[in-house]
Amino acid sequence: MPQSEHELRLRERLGRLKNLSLLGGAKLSGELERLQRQIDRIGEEATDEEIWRKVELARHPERPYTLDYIARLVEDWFELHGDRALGDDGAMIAGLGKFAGRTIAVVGQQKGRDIHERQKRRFGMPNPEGYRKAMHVMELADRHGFPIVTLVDTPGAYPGVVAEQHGQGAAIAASQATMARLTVPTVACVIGEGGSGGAIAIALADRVLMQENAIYSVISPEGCASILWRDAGQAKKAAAAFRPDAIHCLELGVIDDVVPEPKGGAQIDHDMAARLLGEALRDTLGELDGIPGDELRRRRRARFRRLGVYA
Amino acid sequence: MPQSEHELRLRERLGRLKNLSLLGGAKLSGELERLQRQIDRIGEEATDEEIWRKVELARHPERPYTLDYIARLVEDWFELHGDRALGDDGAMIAGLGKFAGRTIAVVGQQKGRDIHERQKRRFGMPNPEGYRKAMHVMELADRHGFPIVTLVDTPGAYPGVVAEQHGQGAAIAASQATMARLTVPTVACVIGEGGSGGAIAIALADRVLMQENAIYSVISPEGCASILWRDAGQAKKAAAAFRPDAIHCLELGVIDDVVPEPKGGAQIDHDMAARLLGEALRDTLGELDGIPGDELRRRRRARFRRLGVYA
Amino acid sequence: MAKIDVSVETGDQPAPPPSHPNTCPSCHSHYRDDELERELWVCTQCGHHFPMRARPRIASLADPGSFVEEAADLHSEDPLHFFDLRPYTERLAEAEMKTGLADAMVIGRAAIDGRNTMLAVMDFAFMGGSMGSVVGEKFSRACDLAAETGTPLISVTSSGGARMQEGILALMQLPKTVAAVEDLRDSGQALVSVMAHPTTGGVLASFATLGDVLLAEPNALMSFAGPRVVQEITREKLPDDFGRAEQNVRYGQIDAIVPRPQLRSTLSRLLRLFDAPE
Amino acid sequence: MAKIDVSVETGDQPAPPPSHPNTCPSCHSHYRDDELERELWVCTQCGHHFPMRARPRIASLADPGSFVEEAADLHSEDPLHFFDLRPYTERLAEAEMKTGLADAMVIGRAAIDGRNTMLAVMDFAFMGGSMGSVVGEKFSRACDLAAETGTPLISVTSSGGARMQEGILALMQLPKTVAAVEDLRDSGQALVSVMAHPTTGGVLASFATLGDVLLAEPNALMSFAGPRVVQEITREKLPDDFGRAEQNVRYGQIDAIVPRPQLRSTLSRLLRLFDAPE
Ligand SMILES: [Zn+2]
Ligand SMILES: [Zn+2]
Repeated sequence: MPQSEHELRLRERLGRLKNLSLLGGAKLSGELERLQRQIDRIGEEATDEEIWRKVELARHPERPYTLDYIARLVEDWFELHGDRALGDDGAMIAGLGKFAGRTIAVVGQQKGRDIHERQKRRFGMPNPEGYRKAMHVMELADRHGFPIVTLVDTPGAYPGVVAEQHGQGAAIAASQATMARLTVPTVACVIGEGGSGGAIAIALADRVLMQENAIYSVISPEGCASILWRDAGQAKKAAAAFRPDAIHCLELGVIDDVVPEPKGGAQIDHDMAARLLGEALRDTLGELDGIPGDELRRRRRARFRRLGVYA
Repeated sequence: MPQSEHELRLRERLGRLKNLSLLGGAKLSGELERLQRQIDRIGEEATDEEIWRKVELARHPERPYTLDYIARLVEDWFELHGDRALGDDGAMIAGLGKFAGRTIAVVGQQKGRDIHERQKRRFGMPNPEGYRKAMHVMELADRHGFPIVTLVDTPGAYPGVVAEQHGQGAAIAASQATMARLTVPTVACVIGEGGSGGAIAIALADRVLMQENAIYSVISPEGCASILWRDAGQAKKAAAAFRPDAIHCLELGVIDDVVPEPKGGAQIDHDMAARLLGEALRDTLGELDGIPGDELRRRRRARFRRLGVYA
Repeated sequence: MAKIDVSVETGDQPAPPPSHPNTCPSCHSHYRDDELERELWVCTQCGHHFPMRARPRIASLADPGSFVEEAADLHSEDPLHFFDLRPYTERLAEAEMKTGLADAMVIGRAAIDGRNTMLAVMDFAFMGGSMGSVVGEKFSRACDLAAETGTPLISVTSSGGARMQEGILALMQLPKTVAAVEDLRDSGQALVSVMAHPTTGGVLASFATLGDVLLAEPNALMSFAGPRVVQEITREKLPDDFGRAEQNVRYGQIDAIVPRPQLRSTLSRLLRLFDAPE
Repeated sequence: MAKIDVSVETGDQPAPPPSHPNTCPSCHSHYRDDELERELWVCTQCGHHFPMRARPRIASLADPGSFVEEAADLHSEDPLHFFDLRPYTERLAEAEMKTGLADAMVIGRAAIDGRNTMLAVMDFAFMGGSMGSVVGEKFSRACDLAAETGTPLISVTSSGGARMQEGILALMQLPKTVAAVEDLRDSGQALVSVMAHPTTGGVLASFATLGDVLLAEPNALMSFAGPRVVQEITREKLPDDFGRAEQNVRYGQIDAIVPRPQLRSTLSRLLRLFDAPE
């Protein structure tokens, strides 16, 4: 594996920051550390087995979900409901709360834990109403200057007849467009499955993080396998081919940092997983403090417009 | 009837403009004429019989509807469809076209002429989808700097079970709010029935006009009568009590000008009715030319915030 | 084509009154005045929310002694010289006598758990909470005061719709209050809307649904057109919870239903979230 | 939980190909190549729209001699060293040989009836019109060129979705093209989106549905998830016109269906309305 372009960019930024470090305080040295950590991680390429293990962990039924993190990290949580048109989608959570001393909005897909809740949450697969609720709350946050944290955890948008009739594709596009217009700091973190369009709909953020054992992909391994080899059982082979793990996403510049999990995975210790996520979110939001809204927006768009490999 | 406050304001403005008239060109003398016409009209209070005749004319089945005016006044008409969520409401028309040499958006309720079309158009009573389509097109026009003309012709918003479920009240509020935010010139004209919330949803404009035989009211005469006297047959009496005619609306400052119709009513000569409406719209849009967008918005809100009588 | 779309109430009562106003229409429990008052007019047996007048509502929400009323003296005029069975002026005078209020809305500054806010509270007992010029003007001023003092605005609505007796000027209170909300919004301040039974017609179709957060009391009717009108026009059988808060939650129209005993703490939390000044 | 949501095409054909590509799958009329070309690949018997390649599409829309291609040389790399049944690089080379195109989108300046515009036209014959880095980059450049030259952008899409072989970078073309549309929008220029059969998955869920005006060709499939996936997951019987342009019109998702013979004049009218420079 050749040194990636993203790694080159990181090294260059590291070099620049090191020259500045005599001037900078704690915040700058924190960023130096983070960059060094990223570069180190890019070296650690995962084996096929490790990748598959991450797919399993990302989908682990005991893995903390959006509301588990909210319960541990957000004070004065007030959930908002409804798309103001059609319904209230249980697969998408949106609301306001206090985090690190200020009001933020949190938006994220929500999987269900028991059978009843799984149906209500549609396994974390939102309908257009869910994306429209997300947009509504993000616009509310934007008006009031509240930073936005999105937690991505979905196999994908719900592939239903009614979902299509109500404009699933357009809702996913509109949600991204809404995020591209925001003037408040935004941080997305993939906390489980970052499944395709259903995930990116709420992940066009200033910074994109991924938990250590989360996955982020254009298609599920099973979906990929059933197209390529006409056999969903070849999912492991497919996952190895497109590597949905965090290190690979970091290497490609798709994400900005990897959030550590408790040893063995987030499902083992929800409290510690939340603490680690909370630290990462606080630090990342801190980096965005003080940047004017239109500059945030400019950089956010530029960040995504850089992605791709061509000659 | 004492001289109304609105009349006083008009007279004051007339006085001011007359002092300026040595400087002004054709545009200013046009406005002088218009103001004088308004003041003259306020004198002509309609009798109860005349008011009822206007109610009948406003609802005349041969009266020109929104699309009749568009066909006669707008070139390169391109109708836009759909609320991007649920449906396309035939009771609300929205689209782009060329008027007086520039692109404008036209939004208006549409009644049906034959039985089939009446059902499709729901007698000009929009569902929430209709108001959402209107908002969508008004926002599009705002982005592109296109002035907006709205043509109001509805007995009211559709009172249906599904309409309520999909947020009829909220859609009417949101449509007004959208208009209160626009930064392009907006002119509304009541061309038939200006029925209550269903009408005001698209009438929060910089200038509000009414055709000579249009009506504009908080409640239909029949609705009023059935509440007050438990007898819808008393509609004529109710109309006399709250006077929904254009002169009365002008006197109260609710509208800014009365648009003349062919003698006997617009139904007698669609072409001439359209020509007269076209002239009024062109002149009124002309008055708004060159006013910066945020100033337009400020004045528009102030215009509506003045309305009401209290001590 | 006879139809009513901003439903308009002319009577002074929410509906056919129950045998006794202190008897729960839902479970028929009977209460003494002081019992009901203590329980915020909520039936302790079944949770039914009785109508709550504006002043007790304010007392139940604001920190003791914090409420300072504004624009209390605004009175309606009679621009149409409106006369139905009785002159409008007579109806106004009677409503004032009965309620001790000059019109159907009370506005003022208040604090909730030490955080400053503006309140705009409607009273259904004043001509069915109908919105005429005074309600429109008071609500607009509440928006401006909130913007000037840098506090959120909390509105509590209870209204049959626009006040027919003021004719087209009553309709104009819709765009007027909408414009006021937009000015408030541009100032960066929040509007929290609490919809009590009933919030219908022109109030629902203007400021009440434009809040940053939309709350409702349990079972509150929140329809634009009244059930009777919808039934007459469509000839459809109406669902049992037609237009009720519960239906509105299900269809994504509002954020939450908040039972009255939890309203104060909910608003307190929202004031913290919207950074209302202490 | 096996599911696909950005439907991804790896083959080169829209579906099981008909017995002969010039036989109408709807009414079985058969055509010579030159007949089809003359009729813009529309069946004169039944109106069926055959797939239309990017270059003939451009020729059918642009004034003769007006088209100037941009970024023709952009080629995909193989960031994942992706290998399924065959290496991605081999698939790319084959697609290029077959289509004469470097990737699934052609962009450039053009004029329609004398008015300047940018065009971004997809070609389904290139790996199912799938969107990888090159399509994303070309579309983004088309947005910038439209903004710089002060002209609208017309996109004509035909795509099975994101290009799986580019993995997560293919998914990133969704936010990339969305960001480009937003930059275009801020410049004040219009995007007119024409969706030809099929416009699905990641292209539908990004730039294609963000146009100021949304047009579709008759019977074009415009679903986010493919019919097969929806069927498998929901076990529902799909409506006959599932995801088709006609359904999308009925549900308010698009402005109009425009048969191919009227497309040029429709776009010409829209360029006049959006004041495209002459
Ligand atoms: Zn009870
Ligand atoms: Zn055919």
